Amino acid sequence: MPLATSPAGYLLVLAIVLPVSGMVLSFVLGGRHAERIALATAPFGLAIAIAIAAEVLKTGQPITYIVGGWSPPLGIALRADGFSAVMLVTSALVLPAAMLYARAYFATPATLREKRAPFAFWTLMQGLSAALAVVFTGGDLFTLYVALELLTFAAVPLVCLDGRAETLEAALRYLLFALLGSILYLLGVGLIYGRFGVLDIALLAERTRALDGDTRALLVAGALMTAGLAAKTALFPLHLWLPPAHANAPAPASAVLSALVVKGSFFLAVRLWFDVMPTLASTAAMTVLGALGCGAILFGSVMALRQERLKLLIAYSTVAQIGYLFLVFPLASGAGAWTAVGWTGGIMQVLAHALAKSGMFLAAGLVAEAVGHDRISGLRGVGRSMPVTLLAFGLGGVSLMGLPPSGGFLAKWWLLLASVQSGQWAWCLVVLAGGLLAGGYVFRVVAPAIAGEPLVLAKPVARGREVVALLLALGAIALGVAPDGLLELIRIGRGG
Amino acid sequence: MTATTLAGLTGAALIGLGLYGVLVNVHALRKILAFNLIGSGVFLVFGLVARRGAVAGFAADPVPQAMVITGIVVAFSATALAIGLLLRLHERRVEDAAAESDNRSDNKSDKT
Amino acid sequence: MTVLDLLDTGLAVLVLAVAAWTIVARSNFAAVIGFMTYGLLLSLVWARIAALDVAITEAAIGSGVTGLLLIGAAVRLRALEKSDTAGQVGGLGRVGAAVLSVLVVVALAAVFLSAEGQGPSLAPEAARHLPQFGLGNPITAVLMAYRAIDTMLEKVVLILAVIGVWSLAPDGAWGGAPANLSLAEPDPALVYLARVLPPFGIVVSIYIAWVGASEPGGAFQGGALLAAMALVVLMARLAPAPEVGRLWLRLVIVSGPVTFLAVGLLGFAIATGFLAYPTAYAKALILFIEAFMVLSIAAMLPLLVLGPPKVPGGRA
Amino acid sequence: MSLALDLFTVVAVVLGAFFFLAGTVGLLRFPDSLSRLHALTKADNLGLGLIVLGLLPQATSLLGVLKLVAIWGLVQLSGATVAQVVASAIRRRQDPPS
Repeated sequence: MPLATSPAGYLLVLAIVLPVSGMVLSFVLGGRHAERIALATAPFGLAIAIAIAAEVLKTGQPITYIVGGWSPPLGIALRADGFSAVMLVTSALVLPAAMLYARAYFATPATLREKRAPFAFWTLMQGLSAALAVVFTGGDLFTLYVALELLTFAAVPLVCLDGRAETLEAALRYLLFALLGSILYLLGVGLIYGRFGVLDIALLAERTRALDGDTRALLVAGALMTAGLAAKTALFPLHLWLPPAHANAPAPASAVLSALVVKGSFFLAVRLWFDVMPTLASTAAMTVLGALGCGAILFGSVMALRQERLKLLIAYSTVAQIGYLFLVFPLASGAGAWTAVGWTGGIMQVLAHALAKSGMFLAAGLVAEAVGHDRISGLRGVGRSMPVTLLAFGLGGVSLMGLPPSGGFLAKWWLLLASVQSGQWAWCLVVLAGGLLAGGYVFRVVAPAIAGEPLVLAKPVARGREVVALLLALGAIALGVAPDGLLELIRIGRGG
Repeated sequence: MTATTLAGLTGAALIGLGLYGVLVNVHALRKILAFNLIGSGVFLVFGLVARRGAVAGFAADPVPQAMVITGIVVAFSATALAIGLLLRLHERRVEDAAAESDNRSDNKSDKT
Repeated sequence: MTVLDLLDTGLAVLVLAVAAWTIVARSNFAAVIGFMTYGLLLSLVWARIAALDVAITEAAIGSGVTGLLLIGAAVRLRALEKSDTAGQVGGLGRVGAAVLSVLVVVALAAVFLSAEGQGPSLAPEAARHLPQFGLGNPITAVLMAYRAIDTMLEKVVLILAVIGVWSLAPDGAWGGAPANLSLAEPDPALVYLARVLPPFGIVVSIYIAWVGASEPGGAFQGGALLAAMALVVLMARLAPAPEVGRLWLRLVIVSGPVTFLAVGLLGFAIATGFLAYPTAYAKALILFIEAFMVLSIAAMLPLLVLGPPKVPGGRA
Repeated sequence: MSLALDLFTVVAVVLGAFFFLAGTVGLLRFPDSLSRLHALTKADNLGLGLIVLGLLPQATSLLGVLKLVAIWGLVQLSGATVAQVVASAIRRRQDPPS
């Protein structure tokens, strides 16, 4: 990878500076301005993300920006490869969608200059956007630590904006897990610096490849950082914090937490094993990660089947879907011919889940608002009275199950293909079982919802918000006919 | 053994102590304290790395030292947020309990 | 073993003993006091490994400001919970936790002992460019130039923490001021201290921030000291806590990161790019940014200690 | 000359350290809080005073001398305040407000 600023490198700076400036300005002006600034900057954010993706696709290689003209290892580089680019675009789509949906939730009343929850929501969402931009473009392991903390500090308060004891408890538990995760990650960063005197990912890739001899420091660092990132990603069995936090947060917050925030730490785990230390990604270590992923798929799905509340069901489904992500470690590492397919499948799963799950959480939020509760047993006939919302939920469910045509289908198909080609049959069984279980928990909601008399709604919801949820879910379906360009983009700059 | 290695081993022991504290203590305040122990242990590891980077004429490598300074500020913010959540949670529980006993005395047992 | 070795070993044992005490102490309050002592002892360790900048930061923030925050929390919790003791998980859980912790310690110790002696270093590289800034303290150069983006983002972390803490307010109190730091009426001696000390404290904190360009010190340490002065004044109730809805307060909070960002973007026009400084003005620009960072830190640290707004404000 | 100054430094600092030790022993051994406080503040003030005095000849500049004196002054001030606050806290606990 080059260690010089690319012609379009300044785009990476803009991707970070725009949300940071928006957040700071919203904080100062407050009140209704926070909402206006958040919504006004979003299209520019999307434009920057698309420009980055287009540039990476056009040049066929990662974009780099050397901050302050100080080349690594002394200075810091920002870098975007294909994976970064698709993640930037995804977050630039999902965040504004959640914001548009949230306008009714977090409006500042005309009688007040400023209100607590809206002020916090609109500033924190922009903080989240900044944090994700740094996570996806940071080229230095310590910068990425700061990015992880940004992500935590923006995400945790979103969980408890309603101020109930239950949500405060969920937020506190989330924070404690997240802090443990970041401190373990930071410890690993220290060990790596102590071994190489370098924290730039591209330089580290060269050093670890050339390394022969003592790999002890690197292995301990890798284990600690992976454990920390797994805690932040809620990988089974470190998932305990996720269901209460994601299920109790306001729906637009749940959507971005499930769709994007957990993906941030997963993204760093991928960076670690595929870019920083690919030569140390032994079959045994990768198999352990894959096995934990399988545990997540089975445990999360079974728990989702047993939930009585819709949002908890969706949250446990997130636990399960995160499991699929970790199959990328055994299926895309090493030198086998199947790794390209495994990689594409894993990344497709990230994208499809982001869109499907945000659509489903938004839909569930609308149901809870309209009906007044989200107990699954009391939702019979809700599909008759809210067809668009239920369609959004159902289409998201189609992607989770892995039915064609959908992004979820392609993701699972490729993961299956890679595990067959590599002869790792065990993963196949779990992927298939996970799809069946997902079918079970989605139909548990959908089947009664479209049966019987239309449910009388306590409070109708705006059609525009239903459409937002539907568009996200449709996005997950549309990924099923992904153009070749997208697949090409995903593979640009792939390490390993 | 040098003062530097000793500091590094102290850091390792602090990380272990803190980890134990996070896992075994029930009260969130004590977990937060234990987190701070882990944090300072990790910073000491950076200190060890910095000191081992003392080459001709330099007392230590400034890069890890600068990272520790950044890290201390981040750790403080994390502690403040955690304490804020903890205090609010307890206030809220006290308020809820008071509201519930009010409800009971009004003979309205609406438990939601 | 020389006397110095003996002292170092004694210090390490003391640090670990106090750390262990904060974990096993029955009373939360006692554990917090233990933690503050621990922080001070730790800054001695930092001084022993030639990290004076870190030693100052650890003493000021790690022990001082964090200690105040924790003591306040312990006192308030005691008032809410009617008890000050905390239990631990059962026997089997404790054994498991101990095994895991020992495993981590052994792994780390193995790494440290396997590579004793010289390690990799960026010190010469960092020092090579110092003359072009006119800076003498390489740590300041790392924080403000080479790794400036980290420092800028870390200020954003602080702002998010302030938003997060404020967001915990009861709805009715929004726009108002946080509650008083001390529950009881302040002692006359403390009030006297709060009148006498701040002028000295302000001079010293400006000195520490200024001297950071060439010697141990800098914006963090200066800002933390200024924050401590603000906290002493608040504890003595000589000035009320500020209302969170005030525009001036918010401007002070963001002044550091905004200046950093603005100078960073200016780099596109007057230097080679984002967060780059033109050689002729490098030192001036760095000191300019640091001045506002001192202000931001001095505002944010006390606000994080004060907690969310509690008292309804004039213009909610 | 410099030998005499060095000797002065050594003697003063050792004496100062002795007073710190004495203060700590007092803190541990004295029966009640007020006399412990007394032992601690008195001995520590004297100890610090001697150490600062002993270090003065070692200062290389006027600024160094000023810093040492400032340290002594600030510790005096904060020590006195803390002693006062602790003492009145003890008094409040002994005779509760009527």
